[in-house]
Amino acid sequence: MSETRSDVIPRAAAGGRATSAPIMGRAAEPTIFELSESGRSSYQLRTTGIPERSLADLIPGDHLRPEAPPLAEVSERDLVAHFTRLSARQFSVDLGAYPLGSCTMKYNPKVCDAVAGLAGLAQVHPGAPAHLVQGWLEILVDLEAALCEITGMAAATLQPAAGAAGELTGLLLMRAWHDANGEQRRRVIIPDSAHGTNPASVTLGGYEVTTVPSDERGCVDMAALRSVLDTDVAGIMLTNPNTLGLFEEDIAEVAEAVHEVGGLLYYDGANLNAILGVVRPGDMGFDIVHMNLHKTFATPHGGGGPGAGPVAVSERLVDFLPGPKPARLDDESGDRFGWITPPRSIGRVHGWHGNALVLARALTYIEVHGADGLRRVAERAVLNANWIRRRLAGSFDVAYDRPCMHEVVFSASALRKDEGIKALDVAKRLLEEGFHSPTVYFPLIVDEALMIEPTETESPQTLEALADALERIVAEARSGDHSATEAPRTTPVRRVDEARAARTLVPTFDARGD
Amino acid sequence: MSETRSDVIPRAAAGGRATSAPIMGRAAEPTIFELSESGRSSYQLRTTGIPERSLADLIPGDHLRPEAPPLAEVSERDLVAHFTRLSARQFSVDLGAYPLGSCTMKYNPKVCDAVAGLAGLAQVHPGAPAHLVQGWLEILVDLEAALCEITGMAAATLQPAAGAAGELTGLLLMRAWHDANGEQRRRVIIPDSAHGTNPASVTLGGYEVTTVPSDERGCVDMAALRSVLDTDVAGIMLTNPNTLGLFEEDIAEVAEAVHEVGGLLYYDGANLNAILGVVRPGDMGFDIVHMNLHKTFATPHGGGGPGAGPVAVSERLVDFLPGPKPARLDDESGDRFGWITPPRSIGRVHGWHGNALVLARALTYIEVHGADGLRRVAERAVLNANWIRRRLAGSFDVAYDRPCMHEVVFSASALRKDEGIKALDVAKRLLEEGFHSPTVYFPLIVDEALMIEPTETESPQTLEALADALERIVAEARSGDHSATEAPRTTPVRRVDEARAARTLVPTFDARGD
Amino acid sequence: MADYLPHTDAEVATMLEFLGLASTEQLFAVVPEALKVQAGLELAAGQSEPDVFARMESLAEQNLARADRMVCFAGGGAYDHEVPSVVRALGGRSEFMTAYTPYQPEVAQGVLQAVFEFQTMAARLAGLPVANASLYDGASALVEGVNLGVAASGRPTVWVSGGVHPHQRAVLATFAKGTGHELVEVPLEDGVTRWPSDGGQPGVIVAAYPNYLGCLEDLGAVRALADQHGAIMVVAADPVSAGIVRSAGDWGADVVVGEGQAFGTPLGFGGPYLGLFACTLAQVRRLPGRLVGETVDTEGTRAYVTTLRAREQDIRREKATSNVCTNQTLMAVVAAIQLGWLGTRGLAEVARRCALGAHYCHDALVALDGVEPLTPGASFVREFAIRTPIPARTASERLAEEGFLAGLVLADLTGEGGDGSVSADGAEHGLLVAVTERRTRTQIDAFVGALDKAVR
Amino acid sequence: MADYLPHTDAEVATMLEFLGLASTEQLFAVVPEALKVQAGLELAAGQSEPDVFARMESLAEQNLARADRMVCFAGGGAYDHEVPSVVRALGGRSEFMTAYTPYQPEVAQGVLQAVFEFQTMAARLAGLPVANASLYDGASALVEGVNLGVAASGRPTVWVSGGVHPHQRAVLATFAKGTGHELVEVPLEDGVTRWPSDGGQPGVIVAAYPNYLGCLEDLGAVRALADQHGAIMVVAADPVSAGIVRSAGDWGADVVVGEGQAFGTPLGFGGPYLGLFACTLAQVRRLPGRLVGETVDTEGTRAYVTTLRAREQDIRREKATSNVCTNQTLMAVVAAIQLGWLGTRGLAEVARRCALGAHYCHDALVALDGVEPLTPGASFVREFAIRTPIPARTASERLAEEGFLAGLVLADLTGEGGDGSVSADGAEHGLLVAVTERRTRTQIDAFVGALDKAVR
Ligand SMILES: Cc1ncc(COP(=O)(O)O)c(C=O)c1O
Ligand SMILES: Cc1ncc(COP(=O)(O)O)c(C=O)c1O
Repeated sequence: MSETRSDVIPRAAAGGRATSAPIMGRAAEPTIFELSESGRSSYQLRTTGIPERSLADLIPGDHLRPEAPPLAEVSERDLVAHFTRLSARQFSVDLGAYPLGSCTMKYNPKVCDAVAGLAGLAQVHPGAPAHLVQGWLEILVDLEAALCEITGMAAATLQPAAGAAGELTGLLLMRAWHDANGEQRRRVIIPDSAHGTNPASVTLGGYEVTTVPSDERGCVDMAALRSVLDTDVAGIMLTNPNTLGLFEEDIAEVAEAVHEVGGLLYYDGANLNAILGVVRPGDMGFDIVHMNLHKTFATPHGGGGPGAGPVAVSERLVDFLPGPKPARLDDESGDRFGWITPPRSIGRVHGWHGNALVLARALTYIEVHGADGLRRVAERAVLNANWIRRRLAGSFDVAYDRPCMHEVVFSASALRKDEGIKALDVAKRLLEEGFHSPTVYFPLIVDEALMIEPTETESPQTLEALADALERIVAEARSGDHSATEAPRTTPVRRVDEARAARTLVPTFDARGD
Repeated sequence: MSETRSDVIPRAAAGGRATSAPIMGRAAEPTIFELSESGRSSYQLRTTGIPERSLADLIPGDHLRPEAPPLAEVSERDLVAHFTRLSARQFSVDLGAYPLGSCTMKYNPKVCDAVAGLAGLAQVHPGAPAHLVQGWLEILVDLEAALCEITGMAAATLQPAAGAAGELTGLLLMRAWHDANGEQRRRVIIPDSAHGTNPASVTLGGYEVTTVPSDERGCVDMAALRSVLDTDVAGIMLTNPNTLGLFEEDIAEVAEAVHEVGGLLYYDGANLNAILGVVRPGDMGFDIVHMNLHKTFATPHGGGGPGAGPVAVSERLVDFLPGPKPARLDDESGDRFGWITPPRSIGRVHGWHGNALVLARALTYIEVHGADGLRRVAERAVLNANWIRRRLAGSFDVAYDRPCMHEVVFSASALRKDEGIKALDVAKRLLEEGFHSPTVYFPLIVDEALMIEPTETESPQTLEALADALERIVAEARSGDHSATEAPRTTPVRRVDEARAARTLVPTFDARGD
Repeated sequence: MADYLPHTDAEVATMLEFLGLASTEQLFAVVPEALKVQAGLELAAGQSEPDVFARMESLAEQNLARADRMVCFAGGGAYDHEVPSVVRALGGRSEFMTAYTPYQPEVAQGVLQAVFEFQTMAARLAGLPVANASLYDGASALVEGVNLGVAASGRPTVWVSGGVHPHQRAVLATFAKGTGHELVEVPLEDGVTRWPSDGGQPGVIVAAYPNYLGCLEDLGAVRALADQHGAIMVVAADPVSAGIVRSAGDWGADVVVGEGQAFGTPLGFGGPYLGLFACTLAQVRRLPGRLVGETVDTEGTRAYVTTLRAREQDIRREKATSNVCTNQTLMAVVAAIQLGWLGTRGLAEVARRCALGAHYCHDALVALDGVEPLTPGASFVREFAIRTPIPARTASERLAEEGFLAGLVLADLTGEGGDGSVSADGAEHGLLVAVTERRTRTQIDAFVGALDKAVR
Repeated sequence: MADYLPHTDAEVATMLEFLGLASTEQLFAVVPEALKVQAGLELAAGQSEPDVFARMESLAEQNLARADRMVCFAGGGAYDHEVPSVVRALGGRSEFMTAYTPYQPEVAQGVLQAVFEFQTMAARLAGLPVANASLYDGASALVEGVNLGVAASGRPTVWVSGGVHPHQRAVLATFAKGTGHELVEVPLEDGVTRWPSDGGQPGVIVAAYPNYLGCLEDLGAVRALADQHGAIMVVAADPVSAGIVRSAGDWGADVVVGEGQAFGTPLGFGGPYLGLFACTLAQVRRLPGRLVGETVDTEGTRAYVTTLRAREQDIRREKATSNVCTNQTLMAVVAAIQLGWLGTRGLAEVARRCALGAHYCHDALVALDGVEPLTPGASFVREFAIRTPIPARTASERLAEEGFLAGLVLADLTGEGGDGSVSADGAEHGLLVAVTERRTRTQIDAFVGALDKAVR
């Protein structure tokens, strides 16, 4: 063979070889930098007819870089193959159930993508004058109104780009409120079950975190709460249903107690999907509410974002909302919609108007469902979670033995104690059964937590199969087969060495040792 | 566990379970009928406001069916998951190299999809009057002109929906020509290397096939050809380069000989990509040319179609072309484009105007490449094929030991004789190496044929990897490792039992035994 | 200079060197010099993608007959049905778009299974046990159906109802010149076929259901006629109407063909569309085109594969049942997705809404002064023909100015003189109006109002 | 009544029965009756998808400021760059769209590797060794950069150039109310920052490169100033300009932030965009947001995983480096694809074309009677400001009628009174004009002509 061997032996990797596509094999996919070959290219730009000039005539030499920044040089064919293969190495809701508790991985209607793709929405410059963007303003105004009705609040800002951004916005609203009242409060109360973004946001809001424990029913411990409440408390952040999937029944009492010391109530809306059309944060006594549109209103998560985290507030906080805000104008003669800035606005929290295309998706979702459909969403989400809870009660401990809302937290601690099979092993083993893993080790207060949120878009058949799979995993472990510790065995890569990644940090291709 | 067991045990399969997605597992995907659950649905229709009436008032009872025809009843979520998983079980050019000889699986630029998706093209009714479809007519007229220039012909019909339809159209043109000359010829000559559609089309064209053998150089045997040429011969169908990837050098002589007896020359353009801008069928002496736009001009194959098979003809056949035909009008005042029917048209060969959206893609491809780019396509296609040919000359016998054009035919007959490893085994084994298999057992005249068409869009690195893989397979077999007969082992299903499929025909879900 | 070629100049040089060639030109040494293109093709030089795309966009803008901008009452074999985003998203997945014919079933289960599901759905709608993997369009399916019928009956005489779409009859006539089939066109009377009581012995009888004028024909009579002559009964059936009317198979057809565009494929100026083909088990070995069957792999796992390949051209060559190779697989996959989306109730509901809308529109139109039904007394589902007091072409032009794609002018389909389906007067004054489930009452009322004005 | 819920009524009943519940209402038994929504939400009832889509389409039609219909010279942080079909097709793949944060790396190598590649590209453009997996937008990246700088320097005083985009300065100010950072705005003179020679001791110094008026600032001076004060140097850099100008990292920045919208993300009325964040290795443990690192699986196969998680809120809670959880991963994936498409030469060529176009446009505009450069003498790449003889808002309105999105009126960005970047007069008469590689000479000539008319 060697005599016919060419010396074309390539530096670059073979872009047309598909051993990394799971339909073909289990090899690693080369990086785009390894596929790169100097001199190759994909880009094509339009003909402009603009006269050529030397860059050196336009830009002073000390600013010009001597060489183009190195990226990768690949053909369009290899670009397509590379990213198509990468996509084939990625699980997604569109492939199957994704019962990640707290994250709400439901089916996202494709019509929302089509809306977000309309040129009349996607091609609009955010700095254009209001009279040229009346359609967009109407969408934003309508969405604000719908979100206020859903949450029982008076007005909202659509600027925050995700839940955590909404939290921080809410805390700054809290601060502005107290400032306006001439009060300097220093603490914000958070239950120990809270999502990590809550305490992190509190810090960025300039407050100190006071943690209150959960009681044996998984809810805020009222006595403990009362013991930390005083006039130094700016407010409390709650999720309801909380991150254990449990409804805080004493919410009215909590609200009263917090309000009594002059504090405000903040609602972390990550779990709003459980109560759509059933009960509203405003009616529970909350003053500030953020919503994760990417969870409740099914705008796809995009592998970790984008999201949108609008914040709605009660009447007394309306004047503090970020601005400028889209608004319906009374002015009969001119534009129907324009921008206003609330009189005591805390200012901008986003470079423009928020994640507008995500907002348009959410409005579409809301309008298709309507009042009736949103209520059904909550009903089915809660029905599915309770079904799973009951069905798996014999296999895992439920962290709290009471009906749940839209998600349920199990504990694998007995399994760990008896068989050495951890929540993580169960999670990895479940991948082999064709399901994404539940959330593990959250909330932190449950030992070996496995948090399942089936969501309303999964069918009873899927729930049954999921429950069967989990039962099978437990039974297998209990029968002495501990191979779950080696799972997953059917995925493109086996269990990934996270410790090594942190120990020997390789955050870019250029940091690679070899 | 059983005491908590519900009786929800579903009849339908679990739509959210992804064991069949290759990223998760290797299970079979249930059919949509198995995912179906009575009462479930996806469809949403617009509100029309049209008054309700009973169907029985509108349509006589003997026409009405008592029950809706059973399809499947699935949620949109399950629909998406099902077809997304099916897509994950499908190899495609976008995943990797697809060196199927004769089929020309090159990279298809995404811009062509975007063009075909333009509402101003995709949403146009084919029966609309000409003045409302001037853009479409211009596209078709421009494409016809470009195809004529590329092939060296005078005019073309864009109606045929694929290559085979083009062939039959061409044969009917041949017939119409002879008819017009008052001649009744009965035979069409085809080389033994021809694609199966050629003889099949000849039969449907009402002719008898006369096969001429190839000579030892893989080309039409001139002596044999002359021996069958007489005035009963309506014409000859040739592919050039032929299906062995070889250029018929004697083409001028062939043309002269056929023309001498009053026959016409038909060019099967499936291999046109090899000669773009290099040599034209018209200049070689052909009278009729079909093109497979889905091969040469990169309109994606769609898993087996759609394609488009325009037929171009020389001056003397112009009047016979199918009609109506889009045409530029001289009429200065009115529309710029309209429809004309050639005076002696053979009639329609398509329900409308051909596969219009495929035609628009092809024009886009042609305009991006231009004269210079199309020539480069041919150059690189031929360069790649010859490189592979030379590189693998030590591993397989080349069927014909001379430079090839855009594809090369190897023979695994030695491997079969020595090691029992057939072309089919090599093909299946190659899947494990991350490449789609070449065409096997075609052309029929080569024993254990392996026909590789790398196409111009694969890089030298990919060719090298492909060649390495094939060398490895041969070396493995030669070393006594015959496990290729068990290949493929990394694909969603293992080798498929084709015999059983034919023996126990199950052409629909309803024909299933179980 | 634009292309999609990966090779760098250095790579081309190295490859040529490996081949012992001094230049690219030498790759074509085998091509006789005299035949070569000398000065390059007379085509414009390559333009960049965005430039070409801009031109295509501007051409697209010049098409006014867009169903998204004009209100579409045009049908005649191509219909403006709902295609939801979900069907477009799934059908557009590149694995389906950029695959070839599933020659290696181990890596083509996606397309194979989707086609198997399509075949099942197509067969159920046809009311027959087998359907193939698609043909080019309704016209090509009809041609293949007739070819099968002639082969099965052994007799080349084909009686074709004048209710078969004129374009399909035209295509049939074109191809009959090759096959030598003798086509006998049987005229309509009041919109339905007047079958001859005697004369000749057809091997094949072809009817349409509903026919192209929208009228439901008596297929029972066709079956009886076929039985009488020992002929194969071929029906060109509308698969959407099959949501509410009896399937052609149920009426006794041996072969059911049809146009499947309505199932998720855009109007697209006439293509690519989807040829539907179903037949009885008795004819399965004469089936044209591809067929997917279920089987197992070596480990017993359920799998799909193209089967009965011995019918096909690549194996049987001149003796094949058909010359079709490339077909319309992607459209078949899309149809499976669209029918999956519609589901049992959805298809029936679409057909029902078409019928409601069409009758609502029909009744309002024929109530107009001077407007008459062209086929009085005939039953219809989604489409019907009216007679306008002025030439239909004029009416259509005026309606276009009001934003309506009025329907199809019969003369455009049959020629000015009419044919076995309509008279010369019917052709000139006939307008074929289709109403799909996408048409609202507001649109129909506006259309009727506009037509009223247009015909004065 | 429209939804996407699979459950049939029978299934709901069986499930309720399994739970021992008599009705759906009982699922919410735990919710106090008094709090419950009594008569249902006051929202319209559900409408079908096609109805809602039609409404959204009509709203979209009401947006006139579309870059596909008006010629866009607007920039100011959001640019009309080329996004080819191939990038849209790949970025739209549902595996990328509908995945969550890659918590299970074994089935998330697609997103993880794409983000790893994005990080590499972002770091190279910044001229720094580490980049994170994205933040919300340029503004949020800036806020996080300042937070890092304060934490690293231990000093809360932040000098912010008036050349930082006014919206970003506004966001900085909003969040500073929580963090207590003391922001000192340093005004511009003739378009570049006039850094104070003394006064106070900043922990962080923030500059923009080019600044929002398009001017290239002397970053060498900023580095010197930062060294003088022992401050962290944060630069908000335009990543497109980085195709031809020196990277901010090369100038010595400790942290480089930026808006990545230009890399494949549509204008989208301002979001979702892409926050870029890169820093030195010294600061990596203070990095906000997610970071993907390379590692291996148990079999030694190369694999990717989110790493240094101990910085993040879900583990460190109130001590986290940032509160960011959901970020803009999809945009980061799209940016990797777009930058892969552009490649080394493509990005440089885009930047070069921007510079050619912007200078061509600038020279023609300032040659007009009464039109003047707003920042004479400053160097620019893609964007520049002019002074129009009439109020810029009026000019912009008139140009809109001619089909041009004229650019941004400075008063709209800074407020009527101007700010540290422009005077009140500059705000009123200032027009910020951006020219991307998509603008042709014909368009620019027409724009210049139209502006000439508009300002008379
Ligand atoms: C309970 C809870 N709160 C807050 C958040 C933060 O929202 P985001 O990720 O949109 O910033 C999450 C997200 O997982 C959450 O589950
Ligand atoms: C040489 C040759 N001729 C004709 C054809 C038929 O073309 P089509 O499949 O478009 O009908 C093919 C297709 O594979 C071919 O390779």
